[in-house]
Amino acid sequence: WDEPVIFELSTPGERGVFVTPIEPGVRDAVGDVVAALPAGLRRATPPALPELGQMRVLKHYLRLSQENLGADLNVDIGQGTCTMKYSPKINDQLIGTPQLTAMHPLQDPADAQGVLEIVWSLERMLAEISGMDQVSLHTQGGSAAIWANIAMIRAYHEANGEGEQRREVITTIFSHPSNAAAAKAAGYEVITIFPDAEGYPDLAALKAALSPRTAAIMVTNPEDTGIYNPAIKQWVDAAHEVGALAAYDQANANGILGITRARDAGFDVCHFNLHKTFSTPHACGGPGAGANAVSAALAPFLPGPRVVREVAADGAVRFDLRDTDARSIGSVAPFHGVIPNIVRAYSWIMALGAEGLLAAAEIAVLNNNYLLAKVLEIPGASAPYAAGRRRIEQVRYSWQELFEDTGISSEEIGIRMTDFGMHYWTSHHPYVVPQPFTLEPTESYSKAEIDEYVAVLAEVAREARETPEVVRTAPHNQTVHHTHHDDLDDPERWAITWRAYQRKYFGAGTPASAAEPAETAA
Amino acid sequence: WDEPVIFELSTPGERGVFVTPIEPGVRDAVGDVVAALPAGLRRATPPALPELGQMRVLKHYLRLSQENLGADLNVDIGQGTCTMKYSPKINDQLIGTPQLTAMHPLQDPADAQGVLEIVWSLERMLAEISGMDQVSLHTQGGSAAIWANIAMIRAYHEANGEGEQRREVITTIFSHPSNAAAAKAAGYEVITIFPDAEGYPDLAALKAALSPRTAAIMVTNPEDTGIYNPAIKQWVDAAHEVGALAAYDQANANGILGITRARDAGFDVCHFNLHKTFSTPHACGGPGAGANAVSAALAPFLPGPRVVREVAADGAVRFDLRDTDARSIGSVAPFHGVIPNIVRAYSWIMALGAEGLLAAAEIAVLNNNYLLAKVLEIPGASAPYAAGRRRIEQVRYSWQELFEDTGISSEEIGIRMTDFGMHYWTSHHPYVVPQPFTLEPTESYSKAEIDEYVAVLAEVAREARETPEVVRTAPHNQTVHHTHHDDLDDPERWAITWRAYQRKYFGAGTPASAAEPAETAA
Amino acid sequence: MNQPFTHPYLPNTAPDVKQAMLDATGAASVAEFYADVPDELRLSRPLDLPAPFPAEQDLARHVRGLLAKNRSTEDRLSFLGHGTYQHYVPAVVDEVINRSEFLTAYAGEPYEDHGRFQALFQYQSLMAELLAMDVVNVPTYDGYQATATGLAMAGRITGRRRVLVASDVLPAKYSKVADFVRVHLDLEHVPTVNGTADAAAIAARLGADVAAVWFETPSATGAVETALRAISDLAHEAGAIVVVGTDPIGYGVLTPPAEQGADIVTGDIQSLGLHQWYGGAHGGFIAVADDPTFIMEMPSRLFGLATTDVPGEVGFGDVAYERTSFAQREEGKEWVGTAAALWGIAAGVYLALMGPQGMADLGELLLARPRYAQQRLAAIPGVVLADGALHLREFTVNVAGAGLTAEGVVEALRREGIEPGVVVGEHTLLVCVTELTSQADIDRLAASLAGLATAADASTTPVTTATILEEQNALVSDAVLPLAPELTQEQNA
Amino acid sequence: MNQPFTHPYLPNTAPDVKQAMLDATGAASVAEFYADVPDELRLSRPLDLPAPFPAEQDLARHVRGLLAKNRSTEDRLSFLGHGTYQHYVPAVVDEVINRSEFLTAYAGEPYEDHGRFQALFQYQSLMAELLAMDVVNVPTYDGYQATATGLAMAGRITGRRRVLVASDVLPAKYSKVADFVRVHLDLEHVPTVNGTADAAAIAARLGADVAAVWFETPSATGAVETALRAISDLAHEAGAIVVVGTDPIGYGVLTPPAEQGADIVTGDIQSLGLHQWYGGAHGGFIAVADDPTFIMEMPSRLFGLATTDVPGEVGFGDVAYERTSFAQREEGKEWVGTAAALWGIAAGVYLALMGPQGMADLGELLLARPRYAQQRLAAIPGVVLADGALHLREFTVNVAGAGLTAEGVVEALRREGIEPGVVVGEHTLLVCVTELTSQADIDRLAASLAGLATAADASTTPVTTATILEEQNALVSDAVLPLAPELTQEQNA
Repeated sequence: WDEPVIFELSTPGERGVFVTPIEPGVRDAVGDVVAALPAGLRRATPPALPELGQMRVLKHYLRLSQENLGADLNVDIGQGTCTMKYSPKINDQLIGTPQLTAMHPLQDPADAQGVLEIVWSLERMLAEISGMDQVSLHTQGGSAAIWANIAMIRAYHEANGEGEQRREVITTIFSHPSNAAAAKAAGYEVITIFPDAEGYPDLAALKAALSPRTAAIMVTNPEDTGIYNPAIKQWVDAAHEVGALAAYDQANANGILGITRARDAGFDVCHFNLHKTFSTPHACGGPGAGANAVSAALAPFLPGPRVVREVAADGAVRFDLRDTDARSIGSVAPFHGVIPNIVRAYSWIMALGAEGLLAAAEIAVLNNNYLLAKVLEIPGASAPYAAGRRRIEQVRYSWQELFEDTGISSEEIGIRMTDFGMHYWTSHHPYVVPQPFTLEPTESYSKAEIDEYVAVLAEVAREARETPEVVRTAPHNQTVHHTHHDDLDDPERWAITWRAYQRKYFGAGTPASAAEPAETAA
Repeated sequence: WDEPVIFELSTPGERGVFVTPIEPGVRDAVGDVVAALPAGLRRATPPALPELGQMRVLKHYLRLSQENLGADLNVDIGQGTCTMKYSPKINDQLIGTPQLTAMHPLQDPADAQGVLEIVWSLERMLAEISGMDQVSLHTQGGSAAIWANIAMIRAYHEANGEGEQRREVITTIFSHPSNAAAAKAAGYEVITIFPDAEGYPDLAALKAALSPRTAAIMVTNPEDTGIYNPAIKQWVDAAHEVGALAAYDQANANGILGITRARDAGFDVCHFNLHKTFSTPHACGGPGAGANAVSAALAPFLPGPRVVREVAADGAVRFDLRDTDARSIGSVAPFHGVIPNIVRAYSWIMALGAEGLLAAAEIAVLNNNYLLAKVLEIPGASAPYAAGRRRIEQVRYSWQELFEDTGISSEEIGIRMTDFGMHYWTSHHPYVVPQPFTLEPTESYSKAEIDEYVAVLAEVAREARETPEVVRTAPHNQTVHHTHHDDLDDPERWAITWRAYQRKYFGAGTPASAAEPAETAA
Repeated sequence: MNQPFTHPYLPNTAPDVKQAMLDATGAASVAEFYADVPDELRLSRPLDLPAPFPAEQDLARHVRGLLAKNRSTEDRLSFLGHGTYQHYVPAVVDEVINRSEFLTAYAGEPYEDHGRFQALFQYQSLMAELLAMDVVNVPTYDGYQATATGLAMAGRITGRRRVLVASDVLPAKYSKVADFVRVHLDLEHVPTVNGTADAAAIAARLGADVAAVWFETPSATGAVETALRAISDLAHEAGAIVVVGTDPIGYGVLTPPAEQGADIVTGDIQSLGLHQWYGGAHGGFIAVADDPTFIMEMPSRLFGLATTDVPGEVGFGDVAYERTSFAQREEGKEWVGTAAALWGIAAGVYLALMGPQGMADLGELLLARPRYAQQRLAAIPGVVLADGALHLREFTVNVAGAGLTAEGVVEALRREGIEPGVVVGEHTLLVCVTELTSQADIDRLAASLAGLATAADASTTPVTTATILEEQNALVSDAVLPLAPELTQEQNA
Repeated sequence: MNQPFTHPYLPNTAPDVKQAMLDATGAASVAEFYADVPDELRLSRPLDLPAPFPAEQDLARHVRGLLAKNRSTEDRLSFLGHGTYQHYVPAVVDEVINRSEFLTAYAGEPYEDHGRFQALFQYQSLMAELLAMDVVNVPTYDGYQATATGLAMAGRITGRRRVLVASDVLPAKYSKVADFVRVHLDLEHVPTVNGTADAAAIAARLGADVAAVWFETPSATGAVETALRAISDLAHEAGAIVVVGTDPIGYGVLTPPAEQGADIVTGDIQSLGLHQWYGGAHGGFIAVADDPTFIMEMPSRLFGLATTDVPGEVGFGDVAYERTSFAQREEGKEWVGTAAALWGIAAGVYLALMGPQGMADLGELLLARPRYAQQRLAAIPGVVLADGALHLREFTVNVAGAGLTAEGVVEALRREGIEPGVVVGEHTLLVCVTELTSQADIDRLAASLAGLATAADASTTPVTTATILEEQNALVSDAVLPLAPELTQEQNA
């Protein structure tokens, strides 16, 4: 499809959907409420939204959808760190009922027993999976959960009178950048530890950085390299020794479900991404869902409201909502979290059980190590760090050798991959590994699919050596062609909305007829 | 996508979905029921169905879906006679409730009041739209409804003792071929009337064909040419004069809703296609839904069971099911018809009302005449018959002139159209019009979309003159390439199933590894 | 309602566009386009239809309000079968058939609608494996039509008229088939014995004028025909064709008819991934060997695999299109039209998900749980099984001995939220048990029925075994069916 | 359960494949891959989780059984708002966001995920028209976060700490914002007068240390701020930034804040095409002018339009990516991560369907029906409106004069299947009326409440106007909210 921007499809007078009419009885009683608006409060000109018939709106967005490559359609292992696993369709079907979609969060809890039971049960299951005591499901994504982690840590130290003293947070370079960013947003100084010569998190460097000023360590494990930190308990112990808390980013938990648990390593707080490990769909970038799990010591600081289970004298079970006390960090989001994803994650766990979660982890790790063996057979590809060791659920690879040989970058390879219907993520903060690419096959892809993905990687690497122009000028087979992204970093030329584009490129109010900038850019 | 046939994706041991286990209590009570099967009744070798994980099955079919061009995605006006209108998404959403999907047809009618009311109401609305007395919604498609028409006509004449005498059915060449075919299947001789010099149905020819042997005339109006037969009442009157019945194929009713009605022209029986005129989706070729509407005289012959509305003494309304009497043609299909489509059609009418149906018809006719004007501007295109007259809702055009100039056939043009994301139907039984193409824009497409379609037609016509090889070697931009359809008419080479393909091309049981036929084709 | 009238479904009601289009045609008004419609045929008033709901939210509220009056088999405990069955539909099936691309496409060509051709070719192929036959059609309307056409094919191939009906047939199906073929064929029902075909009686009636022997397995009572091979051999000796009507749900464990001598195997696919839809979701299949004699008599479309210009690539298209009424009008075989393609895609997805092991597991369950239900119900004093046949999914019980009528049982149990089965005789109830009917559900039915039997105990006269057997034998010809009384009439015709 | 363990979600549990893959890695067993996990950290037992439902039909029955315990706002007559609203969601919105391609994609690139970039660029653009601002972000989590970030931006831009809170704020939102910004900003609530901002009091508190004046419009009580322009001018004179939290649902008829002086407009998109989802479907927007000073302080992704190698074609990509935490870690602006993209697509589809006329019609309705409800409720003896402000969609009533408490009203009306509103004071109820609340629904509420008032009449002491006004003014600081008591604590901090 060569589908225009929706504003270009507008025809005056077309309607997409009607609003129900105001009843004559209401109109008679209230008069013309718009005319009666106070001066200046009635909008002078209608918003310049497009006008389209319903079928054309549908067609437009269906075509756009076909220009998108969901995990349901491709072998989505090129988006390492993202755990692109299968989101079972039955879970989407189950949540579609009005008994969930049409629930208001302030209804009588007696009318919400089903959803409350699911929230409560998922909290308990995640407590068991992490070894922690209490769980909150309020946040909408992993980074929001990281924020909740640091907000609780901050409140904890303040409650202990150490708020002013502990002003530093320590993380590692292969932990998700939001750990550093959220700590900064919460007012902390951030110290970043780099790996040792072997590629493992550097325990000595950590110990050197720790001090009574340390509020917390915030680390991912396994890191985005797929390397499990064998000294993780020593890390936690070292933090505890200086009175700091240990926060565990479990975004990469997919390979260790049922194998090892956060609390067993001594962590005080951790979070999961339900949209990674627990299969809820990624939705083009959210909503995801975060789960914060904490030890008993941190439980009073959890956000509220809390779902509680009460057993009456006659054995009747009832779920209710309870406010938190003054130590809580309060509200981190509206109401109770991303309910559709909470029900999906609950359903996913209930489809697998303990044995199934363990199998999922083991197959994810098997797939990853199988993939590792295959990728290392491609000339020019390597897996830096921890040479010869196994990895958990993903590997950060490098095309450095291929780049040196051919000048073709990892980003160019990624763009060329799209021509084969494959997704390959080119954003790998931080760029510590040169020419990086990160693959995470999860448990969802068959051997045949993994083989197919590797075959395409190998083919593009071959092209890089034999016909580099083909790679360099990609994409060749997409709905859009090579895009001039340098426009997007220039305030004079960037266009973040259609109206800004019209104004900057064509002069305000002039309709678009070509994509060349006007001489008189505002 | 270059998606294999699903059998090629099989991996032994993979599972797509589990069946619920048989309870231990059941197993204990009944023993091994499979082992206990009588000799010869236990299947010796399992069916060779493929074995795939759930996500791979989903991915396979989603990819196939993207290789299909639904009306939701294209400007589907090239499928003339098919009335490819918008099927509102709200209607799909409304029917998805278990209150409809999980209803069994033999439940207590008291538990089925909603669905019965909808069936009854739709029957009444279609009675009003056609002017007829009674309606049945039992059939699954237009041709099945045609069968019901002729079955009722047959029963009617038999009930009147004229079954043996009336052995002929008269139709026109531009009526749908199923009228001829169903009449033949019902045991009748079929007489086909060709148009007069002007392209109108030939009344004189009809009168010559009518006789006491005539059981019925079965005609479409407007015909597939888009021409409304101005003498339609005279046709019906002439039939009645010889004691024959008049059956009206209203597949092409979309342009005359609220304008003129079957009964007003004297017809005894007619049918609608709910999947054409009343917006239910075409579903790759069904299920559609047929509606048979009849005069009071034919009502006793309608298929059963019938939905009835009863008003109790206290005014309470109740819907119930009633068996038909001995004159009925009996059952024509299981139970009550294609319920999902009945509810969709009901919803569509209720979204529009009388004013909306009339507007739909008028806009469909406006669109068609606008399109006609545009198409006739393309050199090489013509609209045979009824020169200079307006058409109703579609037009059968001809590329004869272009063909004579260039040697490019209508079929080749159609295949080339697909490269532009446009659908264009190449099957136009009967091939009376040379190099035919039939366009029906319905009321659903905007002027801009119609303009776009015509622009592509004009472009391909230009290519036919200037770069005919491009047209002749199309498709150039599809997921599959020029296919050797001559294989499909050769019993030695046709392969109607994967197992037959394996046997014929590779020898039984040998897995496929190439698409060349084996020397030893069975 | 709104002036000028506009609507979200009708983009060109937008006044400016409408006028521009009129101008382009040179017409002053839309009325000009209707010049060929005589004034006397014009409707001079608005259609008399209910006031509409142009706002989608109002429409939704209206229709949801109507449907909310229904109580489904999720609200009731249902043992109803009799042609429409309650099976589990995996979510992936619904996901696929609700894709806009499949739902709203129609008669596309092999190129831009490659997906439809492949999906339906795969449906044919998957069914072919289940049925162990080489040729399966693109679905026709339903199992009724499939069997009717299968018999008509047998008539055309043999040039004979007589059809021996060997099994008990659903009355409505019998009605449809009888009216469909009666110009060409004469149906003769051969009464069943103990639920299944009477081999001796059939042998006695076979002759050179018999076009076909028609089996239903499972039959209208859920009985599996066990003598199919033996009777097929006899039929073939007489030059007759064996036509089977079946539900393919059991062939993960049961030997398919093709391996027992059947020539034309027909049936319904509703069980394979389609919801019940109040009986509104059926599709029919016709399967034959890869033999042009049979194939050329099939009216339906047949999608075939073909090579393309690219080596190794496969494409699809219509096999032997010239058979069809599209090509031949009345000279084609019956007719072909919009039928049930999407349901075929659904059945294909279902079989792909189930795989051989899923179909084996399900087949076993559909033997085991009904057997358990038979045991539980027959343990109730006065309740007996109506026959001793092997049953898949459905069976009949006679409640006369408990002093009950079938109608009475239904009426009483409906008050408890149970649909105990379909009344198929004064004292006979057809009970259906699927993977959605748990052991606990069966136990609940048994307990409720036992309660009724006890209640009825004191006040009734005993019923002899003779009356029970009599009713059983009369099952088909005297069926007391709520919705299909045509049977008597048709069978006597 | 099954031995060896296999599962439909785990294709490589198929035993032969699993072994082949192990062989390819040279590992004897999966355990080898965990060599780096110390034994002391290994879980030596299975996880203690409930028994699962591996068969999809059993899982579906289990989860549906749980959800069937819910009674939704389709089963109850709901006047609940307070941050989550009951609006009609057109079917096309759900169709689009449930497309597998959108639902299951993630962080795709501008090429293979062109559709996502365009859909979100369009969302930004459609919101921009509604808000009359040139820059809108890819959605952040929710309106709480959006406003918190908007205030933090104002702090970073001005280098000041004081924030004047001009309007009544939802307590939970206040809690979130306060905890989020407290390291950087000090919030000061300026009590409202008659439901809206007290211009004089704000003017008195403005100074060179004020980073921002924060408005909510509609406010926590549904009051529309009418003096935004005047106070904005004052704020700007003091060098402060005007930050607005809003719900954009009314801007088909109401003047958007940007045209009244707002610099940073933030809010929630749940009203624009998202179901209520028990409060689980929110997304936040931040809108600013096309000014790098503001844009470079935004943490979220911003999708922009760009030219491509093909003349006339437009492509998309990230604007000023180097701002973000993805690029800069702790040196970025706050952080960016998975937030609410799909909800943004939904809101875009919603606005495209509604168009200018739909939004105008809806805006009018959301003024008219609540006004009608105010009239009906205020006509009940003893029930008074808590303020005289202009209200959109929500308003508060005080029931003290009728001898009732707000909790008492809720408790009594729930017994009739009505959720009459949210308790926001001992005698104050927040009532929400939308396009899904018909005149008849409002009449029903009024009748029920009138019935209660009558019942209470005899047994209560009269309440003076003074107490009513007192409660009204205490609405925010003393809120008796069932779920968000943090407010008091935070505001007093």
